[in-house]
Amino acid sequence: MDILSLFVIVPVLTIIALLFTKGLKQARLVSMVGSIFQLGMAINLVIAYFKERAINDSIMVFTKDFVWFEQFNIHYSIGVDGISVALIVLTTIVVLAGVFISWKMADLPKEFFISLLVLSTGVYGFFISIDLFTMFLFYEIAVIPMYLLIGIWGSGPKEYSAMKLTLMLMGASAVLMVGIFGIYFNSNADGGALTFNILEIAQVNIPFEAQKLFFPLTFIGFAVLGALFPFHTWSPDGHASAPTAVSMLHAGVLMKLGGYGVFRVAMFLLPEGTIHWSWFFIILAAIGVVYGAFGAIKQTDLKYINAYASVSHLGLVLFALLTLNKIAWNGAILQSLSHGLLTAMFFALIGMVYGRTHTRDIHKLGGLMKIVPFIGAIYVITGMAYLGLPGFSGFVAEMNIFVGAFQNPDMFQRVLTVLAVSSIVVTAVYILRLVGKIMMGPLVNEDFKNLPKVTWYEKTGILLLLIPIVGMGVAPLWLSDMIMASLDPFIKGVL
Amino acid sequence: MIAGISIYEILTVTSILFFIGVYGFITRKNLISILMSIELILNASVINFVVINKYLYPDLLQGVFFSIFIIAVAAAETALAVAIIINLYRQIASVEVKDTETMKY
Amino acid sequence: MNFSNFLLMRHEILLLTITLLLLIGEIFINKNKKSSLVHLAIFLFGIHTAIGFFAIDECSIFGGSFQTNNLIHLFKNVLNIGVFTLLLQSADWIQEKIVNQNRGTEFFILLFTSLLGMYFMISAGDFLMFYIGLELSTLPVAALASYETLKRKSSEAGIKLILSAALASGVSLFGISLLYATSGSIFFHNIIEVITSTNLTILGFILFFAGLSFKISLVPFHFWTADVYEGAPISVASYLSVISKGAAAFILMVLMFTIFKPLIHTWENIVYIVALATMFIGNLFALRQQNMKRFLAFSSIAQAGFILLGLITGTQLGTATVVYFILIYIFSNLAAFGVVQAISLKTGKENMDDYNGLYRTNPNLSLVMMLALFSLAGIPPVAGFFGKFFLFTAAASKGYYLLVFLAVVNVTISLYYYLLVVRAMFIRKNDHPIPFFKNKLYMRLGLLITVIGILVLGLYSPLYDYIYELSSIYN
Amino acid sequence: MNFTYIILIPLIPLVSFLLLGIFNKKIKPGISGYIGVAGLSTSAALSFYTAYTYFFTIGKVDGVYQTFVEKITWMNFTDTLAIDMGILIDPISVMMLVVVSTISLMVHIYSRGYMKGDDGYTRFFAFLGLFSFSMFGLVLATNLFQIYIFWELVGVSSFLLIGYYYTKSSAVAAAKKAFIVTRFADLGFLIGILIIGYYTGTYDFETLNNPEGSTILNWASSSFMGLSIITWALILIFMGGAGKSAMFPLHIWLPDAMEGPTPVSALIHAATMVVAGVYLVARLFPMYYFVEDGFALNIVAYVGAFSSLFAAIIAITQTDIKRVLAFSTMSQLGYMMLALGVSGYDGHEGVGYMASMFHLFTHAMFKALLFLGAGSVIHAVHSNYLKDMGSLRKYMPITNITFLVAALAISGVFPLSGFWSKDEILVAAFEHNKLIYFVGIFVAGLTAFYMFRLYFGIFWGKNTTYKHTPHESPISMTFPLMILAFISIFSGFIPFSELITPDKAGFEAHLNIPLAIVATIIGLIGIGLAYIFYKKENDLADRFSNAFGIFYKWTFNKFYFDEIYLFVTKKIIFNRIAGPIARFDKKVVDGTMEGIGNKTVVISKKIKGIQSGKVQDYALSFIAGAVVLALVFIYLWTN
Repeated sequence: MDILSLFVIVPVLTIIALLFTKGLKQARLVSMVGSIFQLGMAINLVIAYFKERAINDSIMVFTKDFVWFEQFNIHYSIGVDGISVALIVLTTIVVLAGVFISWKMADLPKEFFISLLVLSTGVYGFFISIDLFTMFLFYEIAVIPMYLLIGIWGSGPKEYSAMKLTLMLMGASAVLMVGIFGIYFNSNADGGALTFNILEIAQVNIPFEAQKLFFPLTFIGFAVLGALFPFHTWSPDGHASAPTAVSMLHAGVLMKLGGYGVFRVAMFLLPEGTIHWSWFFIILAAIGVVYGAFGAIKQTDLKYINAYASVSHLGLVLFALLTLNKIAWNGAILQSLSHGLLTAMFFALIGMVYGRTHTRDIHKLGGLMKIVPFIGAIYVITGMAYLGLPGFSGFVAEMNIFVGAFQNPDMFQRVLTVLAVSSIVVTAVYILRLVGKIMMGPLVNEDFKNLPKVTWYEKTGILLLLIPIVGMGVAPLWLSDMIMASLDPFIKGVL
Repeated sequence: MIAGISIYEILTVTSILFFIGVYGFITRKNLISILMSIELILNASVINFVVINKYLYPDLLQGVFFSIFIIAVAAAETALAVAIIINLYRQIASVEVKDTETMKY
Repeated sequence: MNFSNFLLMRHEILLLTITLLLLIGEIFINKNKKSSLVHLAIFLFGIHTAIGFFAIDECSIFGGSFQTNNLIHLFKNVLNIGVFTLLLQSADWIQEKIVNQNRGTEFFILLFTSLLGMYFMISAGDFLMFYIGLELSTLPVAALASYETLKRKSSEAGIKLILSAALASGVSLFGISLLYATSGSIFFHNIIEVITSTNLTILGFILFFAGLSFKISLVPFHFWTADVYEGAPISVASYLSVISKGAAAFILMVLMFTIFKPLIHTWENIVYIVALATMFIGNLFALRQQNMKRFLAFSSIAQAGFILLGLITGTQLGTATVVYFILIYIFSNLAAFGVVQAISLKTGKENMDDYNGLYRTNPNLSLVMMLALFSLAGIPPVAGFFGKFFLFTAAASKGYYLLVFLAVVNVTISLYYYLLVVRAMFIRKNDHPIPFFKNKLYMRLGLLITVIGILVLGLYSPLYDYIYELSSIYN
Repeated sequence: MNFTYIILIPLIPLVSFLLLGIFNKKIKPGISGYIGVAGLSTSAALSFYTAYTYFFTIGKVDGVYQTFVEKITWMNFTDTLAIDMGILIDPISVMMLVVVSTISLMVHIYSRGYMKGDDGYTRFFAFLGLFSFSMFGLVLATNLFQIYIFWELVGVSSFLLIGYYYTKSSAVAAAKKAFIVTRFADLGFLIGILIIGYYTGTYDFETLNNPEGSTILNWASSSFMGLSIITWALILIFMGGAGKSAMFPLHIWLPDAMEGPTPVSALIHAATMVVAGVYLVARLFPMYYFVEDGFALNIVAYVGAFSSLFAAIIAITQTDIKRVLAFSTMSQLGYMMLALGVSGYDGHEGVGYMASMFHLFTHAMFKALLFLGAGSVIHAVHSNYLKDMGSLRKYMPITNITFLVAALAISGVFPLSGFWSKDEILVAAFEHNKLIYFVGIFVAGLTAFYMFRLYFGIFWGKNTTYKHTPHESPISMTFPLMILAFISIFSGFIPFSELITPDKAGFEAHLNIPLAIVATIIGLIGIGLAYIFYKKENDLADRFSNAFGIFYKWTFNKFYFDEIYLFVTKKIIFNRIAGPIARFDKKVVDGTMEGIGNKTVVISKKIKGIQSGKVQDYALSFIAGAVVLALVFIYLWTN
């Protein structure tokens, strides 16, 4: 069995195993084992990747290809490069952390974990696919469980949020689908056969007219999942209503599909379209960065704050991608990883706070540091990492983005870059406001005096996320090299 | 072949017949008379077949046979329709089309 | 022609025999044993279905008025499987509700007769055969629609169906007569040679098209659908929505790809318009339906609109995708109707609100329903996704990107109301949920078949390749 | 010469930080104190050793002090552009090592007494460790990005330490303010770095500062709005420095920062972190000096001068002793900036630079001393306010003496350290820019005045009656005081001009007698005035302040700068920007999406009438449909 397909098979097997479990204890045990196994596979994958990369300099390694629908030239064809490897590792970490965080899932635990794993299956599949069809397939597999996850286990206006999220993402995939068709039916521009295979299409020079037409469709189709302004409104509501683990997976992993898809499909396959349109979308992205940050300032619900922060940070990813610069791209990927971990961490913490105090309104919270110092300390650390403090992942990513974005002497882009850079101050504002409000200051509510201690599984989940955050921040070299090495094929197209 | 009458007149008549039938179908209040209008529509096409066969392609009798079949089927149709109408009548003691509107929207 | 040629009509003959057997049984078996006839009917039809799979060589007999080829043969098998599943699903209903009225056998007889009509319709070689098949398939269903004689709605449904059907066949007959006038023959193979795009043929075609659209329930010829589905017994609604719709769509496609090919520049536009109208109207109406049967009715209208996307191409690709989609659609819709059937049989409840909290009491049923709905909505990895994706691919292959886009927008809308049901079953709480109940063997079997179909049809690609290869004849 | 061991100087505090941070609860307070002190003393020892070896063992090689660099690549941008981590050894960094380690060690020792019994004792030492680590890293940075990284880290440790009493909302607010203001300044710093990185292709100090290097020679190559782009970069970078060093108008955080424990104020907000800005400018001095004929450098000078004056004036009226010291710090920092601003490069020209570093050194010592003294006073009387103090000399003699020493030093009284450094600064100013010189001399007077106002206010003045009689602080607190006092007295005799000059060559400094005399006289006048006003309890001061009236009021309220900032943040940012955006998001952006959905449903409700249930309507639409299609495709849409 090849190393990549395992990432689809193992979750599926876990799901099947889950079908036969009874009650919470078995369910969480099974899913924990499964997720740990996935993490192991991911680590193994990284090692194997470096080994393979040393001897193999093709764009994708570990490629496997099985014909699926011959008539359409649809293949189940998989492969990874540094980018996807990094994102897969991220996914495994977040999934495992999510399992730990939802250790006490009371209502329909079995179904919960199944949906969670279905989601992760979709994500893995998406990251390993190099065939547009399977990519799209896995994309939708990843999106649809969100409906149930939010709807059943969510809180607040969950039905509304779930429906909104699902419909907006599916609407996006409507646009995306047309884009994919456009690419597909132009993939024979050089007289070859029609194909969905990304690597093959990348060799084809799709006519400029087609690129101009289909780039926006493809881009928007994916970017909606990346919370591109003004299509981001699904995410705050979705996050706010979703249960903790789901918010973690969603903001931490699922939203990364957007950026990844934009990069891997829209920009990689339609380079001329990218150049032609980048000026427009980069404006949207830059707006998103600042807009999200300011939006976060005013919110009072912890999850909303974080959701808007995500809009801002993922806006940074799209922004970086559209600056069409290698360093910035590297930064974009790093940012995806870093934001994935950080925001997952944040949601985990919010979940822990909410689980204890039963409120997410920052005006009702305060002085928790004294009561639950662990949460407090981690909260501060995460906040600091989030606002790009050196020594944590966020800084590395942002610096790459800014330095990269600045490499383009074009005045217009400079201005946007400065705009984007200025968001770090705003970030500082809302993060400190948040931390100062809920963790520090006098204790606002006497009932908080005896909140339950932090449990081992919560700690495990948190540490799982914290370690890579610090790791990335302290020693970014190997990671950024791994990604950098994979960026060259993209460069060829765009620059 | 009727002397002095070209196919056009007849086709005109049948078309008129057809639309009379349609008009009847749309305006009648009574289910039975709607059935009758349907007969008109069918007959319009029956005549069509016969005439076309006779005027245009007299060597084969496809049209004629077709029309015979139509008549037969129409009979069956009517019978069935009437049966259903009677069944309805048993329940609501009416054959008014306006009484068949409980299901809508 | 010698006797062996008759064996080429094996399907038809067998089915007729079964029907006659049942008639005889109806006469001779005494009242309190009638329920055994149900088992017999299902058993016989099962055998018939099985036999259907034996290969049959392409032919055209009776001077070309009856023809068959592998694709048609395949499609008949598809219909068989569909009907068989349908029988399994409706068996309990008949056992419990109908047999005691001593009308159990009629159901099968009428159903089989109608199916026989379908056979003749899809393998018709001339308009006469086609017409007879059409009527033969329609009239028994009208009888079935008003089958629950004690229910007013049922009778209303019957009347609406028969009247609209009669009108439709009248109109299409008029169209056929015009085509006859232009081409001088009612035989397809003759018409193909002479037909050209003149006003009269176009008019004829449009009237004919309207007649068939009625059966496929395309907008604006669809109005009967919802009312009839609501009034008729669920099995009948299910039959209408899958079997008769599928067959009609199939034959429409065949005729358009063969004899009306010269008119393609006209009908592709017609199909374009009608497809959009159908999708939008169907979805918009489905949005706010409470009654599950009406809901499924409008959803099936929308689905018909999607079918047209494949139909618009007029190519081998189009043929293959359409057949493939119909196949998947049959299973998905049967599953949905099956669940509705089961629930309404046990509890008599047919409204969406009654489904609130269903998952917590009847998880399996809800899961089947969810699969079915996802398949209808086109969510991977269930079959519906593949069906839709390929249909859209077909449309896109002709460059109808806008149409595809609007279609996918419609998919999104449809997803909304499918999710409403999912929401009711999984998310909503209910003080008085439908209590847990266990289905009888037949129903379980029926649902199982559909589930297998939904799960396998998409992922198992050789099937599609096979269909594609068969459909080479229509391009 | 191998300096790799220097890496230990920052790492040891880091280790102690991690140790104390992670096992926060497990470690007994006493132990953690010892861990911190032990760690820091090691670092300090190493620093002294380094200083000794650097200046005296190695000394000058053909007339100049060498620069030693050891670095590793931390992250690659392009094959040329990369972030390195490493250590850079040259006169100023070594000097800073000494300063930081000395003060930090003193503060560590002091804190063991001062923080005794505080339940966050361990946490406190952990943070101190973190700070020391970051500060050392900053000092040793080899390139702009490294210095930025540690710049941020000192920022955050300052945030943590200011907010040390995190249950006090005022402390939290102050911490937030400090962090955000400096962060805002760092925005400029970062953009400056980006510009430099792009236009020079390197972040390396060596390359950038090389007077013959491409950066300095081709500064004119690209310009933006009339100025060289490099000048812009330098100005932006100075913005960062100004933020950290509390230059006007980014000074507002410093007074509030006094919410932190007093040792922290001594360490971070008097001696070390706040001078980072000065250090940064000094670090890039060649660029500032050469690029566009020191345009940026002039800005530095004027900003510095103004800040020092501004702060000195405010300091006069403050009643919270720590705030007085805070403004004094700001004023002195302005002094240093000013000195840098008026400095030249070669030989004796570089006196300003030298003086600035000199003053940095001496000021660190006596300002830390002042703070620690104030700390021990506060420790004794449990209040920050002058009104609660008076005639403390009876109760706490050591504090009294040391404080007096420091006060004299800062007032520039011969022969204490402050005298020498300040004198050099004035010399430099006098030689370059008379205006600035006068400002400087005036500020010197003010300094002397408010310092002794403070001194008399605390240790003499009215005979306050205390609830529980104050007593001298424990040895652990007084010992550092004495050490620092010692240094403050004698460090003036260190031959800085030999050691630290822009060209690293050193020169023969000679005392400029007339200027020195002027300065001393001014200082004495200040002291004298203070003596008259505050030595004995009298109402002269009040009458004066009443005489000044409105001006006094403005000064007392620090010219309402906090209010202005508050207005900007609260009214503008929050209500005028964030609020509308939030509403826009809900109403417009989200509204559109909502609208699409709702419209669909509305339409579906509107059109439900079509399905009328009348079989005849159905028939009508059926026929109509057929006919319309027919008409359309026969007559209109023919092809």
